[in-house]
Amino acid sequence: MLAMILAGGQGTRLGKLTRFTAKPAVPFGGRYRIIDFALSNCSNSGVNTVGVVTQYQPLELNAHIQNGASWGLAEKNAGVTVLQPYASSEGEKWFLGTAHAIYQNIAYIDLYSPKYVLILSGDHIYKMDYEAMLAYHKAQHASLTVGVLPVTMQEATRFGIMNTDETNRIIQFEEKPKHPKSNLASMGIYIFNWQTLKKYLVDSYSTDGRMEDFGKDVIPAYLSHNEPTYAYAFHGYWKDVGTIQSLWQANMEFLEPDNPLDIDDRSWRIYSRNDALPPMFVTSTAKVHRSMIVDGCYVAGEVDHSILSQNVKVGTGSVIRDSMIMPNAVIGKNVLIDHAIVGERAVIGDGGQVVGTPDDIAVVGFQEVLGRMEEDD
Amino acid sequence: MLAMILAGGQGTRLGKLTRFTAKPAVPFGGRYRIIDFALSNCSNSGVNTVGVVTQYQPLELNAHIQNGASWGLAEKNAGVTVLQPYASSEGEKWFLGTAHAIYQNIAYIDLYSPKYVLILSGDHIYKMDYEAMLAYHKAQHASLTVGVLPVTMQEATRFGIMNTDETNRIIQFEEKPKHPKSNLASMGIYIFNWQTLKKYLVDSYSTDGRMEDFGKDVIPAYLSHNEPTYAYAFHGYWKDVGTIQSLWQANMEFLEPDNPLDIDDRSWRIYSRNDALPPMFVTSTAKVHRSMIVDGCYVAGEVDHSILSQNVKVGTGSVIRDSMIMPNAVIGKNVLIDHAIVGERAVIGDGGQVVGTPDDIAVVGFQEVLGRMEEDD
Amino acid sequence: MRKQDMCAIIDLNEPSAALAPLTDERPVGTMPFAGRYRLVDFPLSAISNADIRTVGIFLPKSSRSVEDHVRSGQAWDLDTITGGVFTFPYVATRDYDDPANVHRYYDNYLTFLIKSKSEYVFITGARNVSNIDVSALLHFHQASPNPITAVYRSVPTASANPEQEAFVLDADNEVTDFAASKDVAERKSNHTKPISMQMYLTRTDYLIELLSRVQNSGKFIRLPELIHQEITTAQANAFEYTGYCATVHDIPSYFQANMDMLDEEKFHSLLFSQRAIYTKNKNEAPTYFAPEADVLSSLLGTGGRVYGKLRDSVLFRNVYVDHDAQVLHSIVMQGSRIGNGAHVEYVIMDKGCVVGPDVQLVGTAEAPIVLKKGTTILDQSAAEEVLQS
Amino acid sequence: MRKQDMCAIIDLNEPSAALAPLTDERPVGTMPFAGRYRLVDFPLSAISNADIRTVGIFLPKSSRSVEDHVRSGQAWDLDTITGGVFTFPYVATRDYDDPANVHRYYDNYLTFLIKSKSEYVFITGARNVSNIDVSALLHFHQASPNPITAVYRSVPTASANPEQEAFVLDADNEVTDFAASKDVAERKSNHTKPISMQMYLTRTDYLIELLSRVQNSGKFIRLPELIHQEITTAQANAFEYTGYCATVHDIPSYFQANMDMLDEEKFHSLLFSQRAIYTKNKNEAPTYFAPEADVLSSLLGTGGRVYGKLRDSVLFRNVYVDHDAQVLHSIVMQGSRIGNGAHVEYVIMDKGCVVGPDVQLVGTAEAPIVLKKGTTILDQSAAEEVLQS
Repeated sequence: MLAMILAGGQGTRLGKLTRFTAKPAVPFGGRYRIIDFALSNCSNSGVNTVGVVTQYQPLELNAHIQNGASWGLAEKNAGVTVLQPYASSEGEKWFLGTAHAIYQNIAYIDLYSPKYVLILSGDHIYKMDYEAMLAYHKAQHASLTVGVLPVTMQEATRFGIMNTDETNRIIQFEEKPKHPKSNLASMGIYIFNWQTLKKYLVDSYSTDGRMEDFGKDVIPAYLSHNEPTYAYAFHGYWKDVGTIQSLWQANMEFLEPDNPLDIDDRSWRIYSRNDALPPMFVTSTAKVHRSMIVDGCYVAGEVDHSILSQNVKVGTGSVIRDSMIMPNAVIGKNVLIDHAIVGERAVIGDGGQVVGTPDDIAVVGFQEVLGRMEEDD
Repeated sequence: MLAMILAGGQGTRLGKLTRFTAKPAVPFGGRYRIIDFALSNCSNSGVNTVGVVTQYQPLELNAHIQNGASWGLAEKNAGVTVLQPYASSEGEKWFLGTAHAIYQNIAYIDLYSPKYVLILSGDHIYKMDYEAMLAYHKAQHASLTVGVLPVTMQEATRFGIMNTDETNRIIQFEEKPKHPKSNLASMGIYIFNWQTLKKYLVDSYSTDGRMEDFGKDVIPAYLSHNEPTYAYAFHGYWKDVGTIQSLWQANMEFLEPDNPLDIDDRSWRIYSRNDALPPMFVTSTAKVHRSMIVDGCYVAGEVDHSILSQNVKVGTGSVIRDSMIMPNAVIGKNVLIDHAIVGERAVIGDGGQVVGTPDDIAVVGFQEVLGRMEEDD
Repeated sequence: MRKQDMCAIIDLNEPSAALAPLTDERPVGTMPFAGRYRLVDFPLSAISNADIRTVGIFLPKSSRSVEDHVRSGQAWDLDTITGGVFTFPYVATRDYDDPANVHRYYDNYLTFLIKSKSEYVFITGARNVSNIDVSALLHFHQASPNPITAVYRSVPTASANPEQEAFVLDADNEVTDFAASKDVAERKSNHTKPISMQMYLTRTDYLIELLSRVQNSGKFIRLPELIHQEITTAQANAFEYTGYCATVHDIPSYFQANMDMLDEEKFHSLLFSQRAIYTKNKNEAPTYFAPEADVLSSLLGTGGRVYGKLRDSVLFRNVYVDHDAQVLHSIVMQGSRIGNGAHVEYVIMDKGCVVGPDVQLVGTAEAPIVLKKGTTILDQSAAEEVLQS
Repeated sequence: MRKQDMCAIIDLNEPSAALAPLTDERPVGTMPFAGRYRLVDFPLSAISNADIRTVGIFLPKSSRSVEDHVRSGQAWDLDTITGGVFTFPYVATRDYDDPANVHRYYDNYLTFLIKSKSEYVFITGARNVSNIDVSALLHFHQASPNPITAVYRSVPTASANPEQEAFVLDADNEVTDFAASKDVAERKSNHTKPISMQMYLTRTDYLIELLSRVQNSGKFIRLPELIHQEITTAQANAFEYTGYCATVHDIPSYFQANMDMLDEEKFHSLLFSQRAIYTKNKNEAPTYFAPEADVLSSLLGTGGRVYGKLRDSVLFRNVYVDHDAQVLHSIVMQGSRIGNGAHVEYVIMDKGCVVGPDVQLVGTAEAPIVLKKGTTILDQSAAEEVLQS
């Protein structure tokens, strides 16, 4: 099985955090970037060949992924390949939608002649065994298996909902139904039999070219053609971090000692590419509670119920509360940061204030500089 | 110094050989691909950070380059990055010309804050010490140094010609002059002071946006603004392999034992990414003369004045003469190949004939299949 | 990366005296083979092809060539984040008089096995050159009753080496004992004897239990002998390997194994099967065949230059064969040179040897002449000296 | 990759007896340091930061921790196509009674130096923890008259260890001899003594010539002594290193070097300079500070969980400090656990130690209590036993 991670979106709902980087490269949980979860799941599931499809600000994502060795994915005849737009003798190949992005990369997939293709999104936080899902796909003799999450009926109105029969076969797909008939929300995770999917895509693009999106176009086509399409229910922690609010929420949940994600579980590690940094230094003026801190940090202020990512500096007299600070941010002295996300390499000058509320998280963007440091620093 | 290799062109003049691959990924000399020369020159010159700009059929080029380790270019805070088109919050970034491709990748270059940027082409066969050229650039206090090759006055009419004063300062640039005033042909190799070049590009794209091409736009602008622009003469073997004829010619020259490229010189190695293959097998029915053969080959026929690349099979009774056979090609029995280039993974069935002339080289394309093998094979 | 079902142990402490002088500075495991490889490439590739990513290498006395060749194990995909190559230094036998060293001997194995978190362990040496499908061996083992599976090949009685270790098989085709092949009955069905390949597969927890037991007893028994003992006290499953195999134990067997590779069928069986053989890669230029080159029935590495005549020979990387030189039935290792008009026949030239112009050096198939690493023979009188010694 | 101007030799055969039991299974070079590093990271990083890509490591008796840590050298960019880490196995002194082993001792060095194709060679150990600029050292050497440059630091006479090796400098500030620091005159200008850092730089061809000469004489003199002899017969340039440096030679000096890292100035000088310190990377989760955590003036590695009180301590990866536990003035290595209500003060806990609930373990700054690897102390009576022994 080969995996394609759709990491393409600009993620405009993440605002200033994705002005200079793709959403999957956004930092999470102090030591990770969002795409680490999908890549680590692949590695732990024995999925050794992964194409990462992206077309928005790919520099940081490329630098992060490199050859995939950090996730154990740099083997011969396998590996991680970042797939960007390119030109061919038939013209320029831009990606217009999730399914179209797969169509444009048929040549890449065919290099490995996979029997199954796993389609993933690059912006979900979860741990999932794709090998078990494949076993289910095979057992059902499915043409397509869709990963679904049981949600409450109330939440179901905000998702794409799969209505199934008693064998878990999907009989209807409704996008954000007002009156949901089921609580099985699509996770945007698909296993396709590759030859069948390829045929649908090639046929479509040699005729009307309408197969742009999996949810809108491909699943309805599969259902109307009676392709055996099954739902595979996932029971576990799963979070889409596509908005500032949900990204902050997921980070706060990550802080909980009994978080079901269980990041310390060594049998299903989340890998990442990290630099080797000095240990964290907690000075004689610091206070740290209910928080997670990683290497390279220097803490002389108070940190309460917050996450500090690599190489974050917090000056004396500063208070950081209910916040997530991304790598290489510098927080001066006597700063107040409350209900906020501070972007990579941001600088908050002495005495600065970044204060949000639980419903309106304050954001400081990538490399944004607020105020200035005192002379003596 | 950071290098940018412009590997973008489709190389339509290479016809069937580049239908599915970028020109710099075209095989050369049995064990190399064209871009190996520029990458190895960088490595041997101590240029550790290399951006490879490409937008045409990048799969094979990406698979070849990987993380640059094959050329010793995979160090921390350095390395090889393949740069393809991408979208940013300002819109989609396609590359419209050599200078425009650099403009579109300013963010990448600025990551490394280089003082100098070396611009290279990915389709030249040569060995050159860029460190020596940089020393010259510094000694002249140049803003731009252009690598030039002294050619005959007759050839000069086919090149971009640099007219210089007695200090080697370039005072005029003429594209393919009918009556050349100098014999210094531009090699498409430039060393720029990065901040100056960046200013020219940014200024241009914030106004008229005309700085698309180095030869057509940037050099004339530098000359008209009196930027100190110098010619650096290269003395050695140099070949542009942009046409079928010149690619064949360069391969035939490569066969000469006294070829000035001196591929065996261990102090300036040309590196490549190779698979570990079994040794070449020359059977009891083979004849091999004036030829170069590499690992993985199986030769049961006659090979005269030809190059066999990795994993080429030649059946009994076949004759290969004055030809270049690319990797993984299979030549059946009793085949005649004369004055030809046979593309990667091509198959020439038993009894087939591929015959060109010195002025009209026959070409079999990538994965092209001519005829068929006899049953007993 | 996959979950780690198996790990492997390669023991490079194999008898090498009969291969001198080729083994003066290397173990059998790093002997060059077939123009391109080292013997240890074969177990390493078999391991890699079975998706094993954790390998323990027990180093022999001269370990530098092993470290130089294997390094991080990248060529075999062994440099991953959860696996890796673990090397264990050589300890001289006399040092096992010291109980602390005996304790450490077992500790080395135990630490490795426990850290591997594997369910099964494959144990092999390097001198049985083969291309074994370790995944198939695992499936066979899982379907078989005994805790250990041992690997053999069927060798026609006529060609079996009488001293080589063979299996004593019972009616159920299970191994009950070992003996020299001459003392083992021929199998009437096909007139062969089951020759041991000194490869074993067992559960990791079983081996841990076994090693801990001996460690606690304070006795010193090396792992291969320990497995022997276990098999003879109980019994083992016998897995038959049917592909090409050569046991390199002396100069003639080494010479013959290389010459075997000039047989297309054996060459393809060993080197061009579904399971590729990986080795450390080198950047070399193509090999140049001059107008006057005359090459038949030979294997050649890259980076060579051939102006003379080659017949039935195996040449490694960067070999230079000058004008009018003849190289017949010979093995010529990396960086060697054969001068103008020289005649070399039934000769094994180790790395970096030089045979000067017009020198005649003729051995026999049974007793090839062996030139040790770096030998330079500039004229015929020097050649005679070598032949005398 | 650049052209190779320099290579380096790291000799990990350094005195370790005074550091027992921390050095029972590792050399000084792989002692954990500052919550994150091994001592050998400092010479390896200095080498890497000077663009050196070819390093020879002479292994000590217990070499497994070195191999596990250094591996292919990737963390220090030493796994390139033209460079690499070359390890040379330990040979016991008694084995040098055998002339063949003596010959091989020199051959190891010579082979490495010749293969390196370098112009200069930097020679160092690992016990002098520092962040030296080897490029600056090279420039100094190139501008100096003598064939060898030796590195020293100026230590105030009051704090100099009287037994430590110091330079005897002449009027031109050149080294003419070595002596114990107590026997070397104080430099009046700044009341310091020039303490040797046992680092040297010389031309590669000079060293090759030197080693070949001794090899041919048949005598056995180890490289460090050989360089000493050379310097005392002629003289050497003296290069002063002015950054942070600690010599780890016994338990108190090891303890103090770690405590030094709680001084912000020393921490930044050593670990946050322009020249980064690289080490093998590990994937660990962030360290969790519980609501009741109370942490001041401490260094912590990742993957830890802190529910108790920490003061003036250095914690490595994956350390668990339970509720109401107190850890004061202590070094706690990877994977150790301190139970509920335990009180640990002036203690060095090696890897994987456990101190049980309510156990009191209090040493002194001059004589910290050392728990060897894997020690488990479940109750106070067990603690008393440890204190007695």
